[in-house]
Amino acid sequence: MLRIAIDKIDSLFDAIAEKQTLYIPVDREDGAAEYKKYESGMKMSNSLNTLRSAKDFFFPQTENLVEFKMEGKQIEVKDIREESEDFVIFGVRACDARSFSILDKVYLVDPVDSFYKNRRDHGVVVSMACTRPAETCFCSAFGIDPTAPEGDVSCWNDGSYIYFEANTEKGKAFVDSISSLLEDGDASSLENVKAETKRILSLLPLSNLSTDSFGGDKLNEYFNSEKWAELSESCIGCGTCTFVCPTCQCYDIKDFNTGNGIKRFRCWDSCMYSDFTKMAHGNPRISQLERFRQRFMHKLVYFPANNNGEFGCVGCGRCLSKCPISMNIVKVMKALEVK
Amino acid sequence: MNANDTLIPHIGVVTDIRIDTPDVKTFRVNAINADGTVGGKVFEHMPGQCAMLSIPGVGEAMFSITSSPTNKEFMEFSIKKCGCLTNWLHAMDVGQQITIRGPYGNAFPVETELKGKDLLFIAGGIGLAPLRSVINYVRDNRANYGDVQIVYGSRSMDDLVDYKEIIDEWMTDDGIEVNLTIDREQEGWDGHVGFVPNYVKELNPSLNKTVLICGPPIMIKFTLNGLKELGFTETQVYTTMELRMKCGVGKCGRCNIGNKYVCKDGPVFRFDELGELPDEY
Amino acid sequence: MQEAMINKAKQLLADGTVNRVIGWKKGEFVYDITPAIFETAEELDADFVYNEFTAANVSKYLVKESKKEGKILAFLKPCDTYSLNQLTKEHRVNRDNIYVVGIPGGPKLDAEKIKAKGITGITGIKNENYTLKIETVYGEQTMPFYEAISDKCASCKSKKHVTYDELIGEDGDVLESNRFDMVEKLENMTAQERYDFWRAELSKCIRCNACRNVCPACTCEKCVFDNPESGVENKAASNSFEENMFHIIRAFHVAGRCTDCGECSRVCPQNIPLHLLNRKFIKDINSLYGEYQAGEDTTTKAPLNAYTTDDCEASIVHERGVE
Amino acid sequence: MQVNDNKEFQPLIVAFCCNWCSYAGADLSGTNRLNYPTNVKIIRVPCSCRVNPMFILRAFQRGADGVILCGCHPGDCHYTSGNYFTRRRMTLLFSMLDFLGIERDRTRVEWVSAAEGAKFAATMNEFTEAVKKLGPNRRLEDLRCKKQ
Repeated sequence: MLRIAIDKIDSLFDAIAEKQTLYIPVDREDGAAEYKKYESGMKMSNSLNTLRSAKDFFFPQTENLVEFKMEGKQIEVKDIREESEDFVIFGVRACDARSFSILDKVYLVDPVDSFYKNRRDHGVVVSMACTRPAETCFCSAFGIDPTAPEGDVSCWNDGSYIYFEANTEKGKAFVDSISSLLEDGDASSLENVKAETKRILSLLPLSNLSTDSFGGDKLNEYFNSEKWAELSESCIGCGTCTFVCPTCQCYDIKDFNTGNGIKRFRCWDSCMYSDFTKMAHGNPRISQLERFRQRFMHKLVYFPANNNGEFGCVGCGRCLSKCPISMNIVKVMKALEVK
Repeated sequence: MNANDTLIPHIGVVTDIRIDTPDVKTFRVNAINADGTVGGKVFEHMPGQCAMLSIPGVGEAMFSITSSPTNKEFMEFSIKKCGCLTNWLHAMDVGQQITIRGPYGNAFPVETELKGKDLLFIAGGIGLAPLRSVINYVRDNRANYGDVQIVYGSRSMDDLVDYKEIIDEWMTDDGIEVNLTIDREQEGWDGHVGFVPNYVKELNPSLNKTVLICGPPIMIKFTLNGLKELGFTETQVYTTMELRMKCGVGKCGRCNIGNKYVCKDGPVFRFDELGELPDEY
Repeated sequence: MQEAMINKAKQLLADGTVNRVIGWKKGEFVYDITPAIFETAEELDADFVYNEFTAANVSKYLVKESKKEGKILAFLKPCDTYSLNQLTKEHRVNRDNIYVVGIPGGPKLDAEKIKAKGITGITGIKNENYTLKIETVYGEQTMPFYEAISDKCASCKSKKHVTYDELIGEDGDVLESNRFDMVEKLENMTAQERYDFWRAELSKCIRCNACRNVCPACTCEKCVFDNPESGVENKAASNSFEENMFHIIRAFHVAGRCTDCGECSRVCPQNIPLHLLNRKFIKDINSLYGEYQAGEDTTTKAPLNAYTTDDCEASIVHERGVE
Repeated sequence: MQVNDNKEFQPLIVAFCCNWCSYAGADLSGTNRLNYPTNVKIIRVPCSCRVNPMFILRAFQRGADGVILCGCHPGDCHYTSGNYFTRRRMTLLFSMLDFLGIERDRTRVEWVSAAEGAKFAATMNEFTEAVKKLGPNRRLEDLRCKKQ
């Protein structure tokens, strides 16, 4: 298997960054990790995951869609789309790598979202297998193996080397482009690393979380559950869970008058916000109960109903550690679950 | 980046504005052709489909296309004044350009399930707007459909949308029965007075009719109950829905009822389909 | 403590003084605790928890809860009582419908601080003589208790309950806190340094509105940031101006009403020190218009609702401190 | 707001003027043929107290390089006490802007009565010069609003 010694990883990053934009997870001062554009000298973070998910690369928090010039009764439409540059995201964890395929099921189905597709076409996802899962991890519940992450290229770290395996054409081309820096080497040590990670996974508090009682066919059963009132009573209606979530994909489209034209942009939106469904004549989701229910029903029931049973959650655990009142999808699943 | 994106709109020109009622205007929209002339339609559609209209800087919203696809000259939108964007639209003059994108959503199954059937249209207030497209489509393809009955009610005589077209065209057509009603007695009105649901029950339409219904949610609810009492089944009744929309293509995530998106899987639903969905609209 | 609280709650439920209890409910781990309402003794026994991680301020929930039928029992930490008093002053809660049991406060711990040390896979946390023994799936780890104290408790302003119907334990005193130290440190930087500091912090903002929604002083029926007509709607492009704008206005709207409970910084998913903006206003108010602690009582006028004819001029800003 | 062709920076100044005093003061300075820079754009408000902190931030967003707020002298407010509230509010706002590292000389409050045409002109001249020295507003600008 192709590999590179960990102490030479900087030279690899330098080589990649020479050709295209490279993003790696780096540690912030407050201890949290975030993706940063690589510049020589940056150290890759060792933490399990970034605070914000990797969806930003393909579905940024805000992006301009189109511009209008208004003159009298005339409107001029300006298509401001540009071809995205090639870029590489290094060190994506298995959960985030899976989240892209979930976003694809929304944005790449007909009619294709050209803004998203453009970035997707130009981005190479290099994933990294997990070795130190946290107590908030529950990706296994959604059939994700953190020791075998998806992505264009998968990587493993055995403590002294990083191993590469291309999964797609795009990934192959990427590995070829850096092959002069890689060496062929024995990968047998990885088996131990994977086995140890799997042992840890089985010890995690959420390792027994099951999705068996959820799915597209449980619509009315869960929608009408009495548990929602209790579960949602302390929800403060902020958008934290949706904004840190790698699979939340809802957006709003808004116009901004710059004084010399109108910029139409889209930005992340949250079903937890009171104005999400508000219309001129009223709001079909009048209280936080309905909004709270929408989010979890979407992940656990509606999304699987429309996508052959695949759930809209990847178990990354971000909402578990970030929710201001610590209400999250695990608590919801455990409360609703039909034993 | 040549690919067309559904979020990037076309320009339409408002070539005629008709005042229907004190708070409803009908706007005629034409395309701007490659040679700069104004005429024709921005795109083709089927009856029941919708379009996103917008004034940049004011807002964008989904409106059902009121004109029939058989009209090759222009598209029409009947719009009630009720919010920020519609207020703006009501204040504009002929010649104003607007942005338009679509068509979105499914349509009434005029070429499949409705073909050859006797049709009963039930509309309340501005609810006539989406049905007008179907009614005119049926009138223009008269041979394909059986008897047509239209029950239309509004608050008052002045609030009947498209009153002139109803009187001059629909009522004079053969094989079309039009029943109008208004909520309260009014001078100059010698027709029926009463709410739509009750009127439908009084009329006692024959059970072989397929029903298309649109109006305020409360009217739909009571009319549906009335129809069921008369013996109609849910599979015979179609309606068209509306929720807040932003993208129009099932991606922005807000117009869902259960796992169905009104903009993509709707807006036209048969009542048995709606029955399977949670009651959140 | 938890035992005493559960017994008190059961007793008050049993004698009909209250029909509900607002407190904290245990979660999946030791630290993910959710504010919750309990109605029966069984629920209390099963889920009620009070420990080092029950940092959430429950007083904002009382805005809604106190309007319901019957009295509600609220366990309030000293800092929470300031929030409740402020809400009472602004007529946002019906104080008659609330039975306050004052409980000793912190220091509370912040799980994020433990995780920031690289400790992960946490299955249990015990405090032994101010050393945290943390059980993890990777073996036991230890860290000093004080290093895990949440920011809001590290600069505690008061251990005194300003309102209560009953106390468990003894009441404390207003403390000499160091809460303005960081504000002062920033004030002594150059404008460029301050600008760089805040740009680095505020550019992290993801506009989730958690700071606003959790804030006990933010109780407007309709927030200006939720009003599409205001031109400052919360769903804005994430650019530097909108970030500055949001945080200035958010802090300004609670200036003179903020009790410095520290919830805004606690809930920020991006760990932005938002409390510094609030404290800057508090510090300015103290120094320019006289010492004022919001929530200390229910009668005095808020500093921005009052004036004296010999207030300082705005030019004072130009005359003091570092350029 | 490029007034002339030479390269000297011409700031855009927004002046919120109270209808009952400084707006009339500006008028008076005009009828007295006193000069004040064309950079100053006056927005009339019913009372200095009408100025929401958001107005000031919005002005910066829309391209202002300096914002000045003019009201009645303390004690002279047409509505008795409006300007007293303004004084507290703006003191705190300016202090906050300063705290965020935004140049403090870009904002100012000045009390100008209807009779003080000369003071109005002098204040505007002085303020424009001060802002000119600071250069364009970079720290509180919105790049989207930049003229292309």
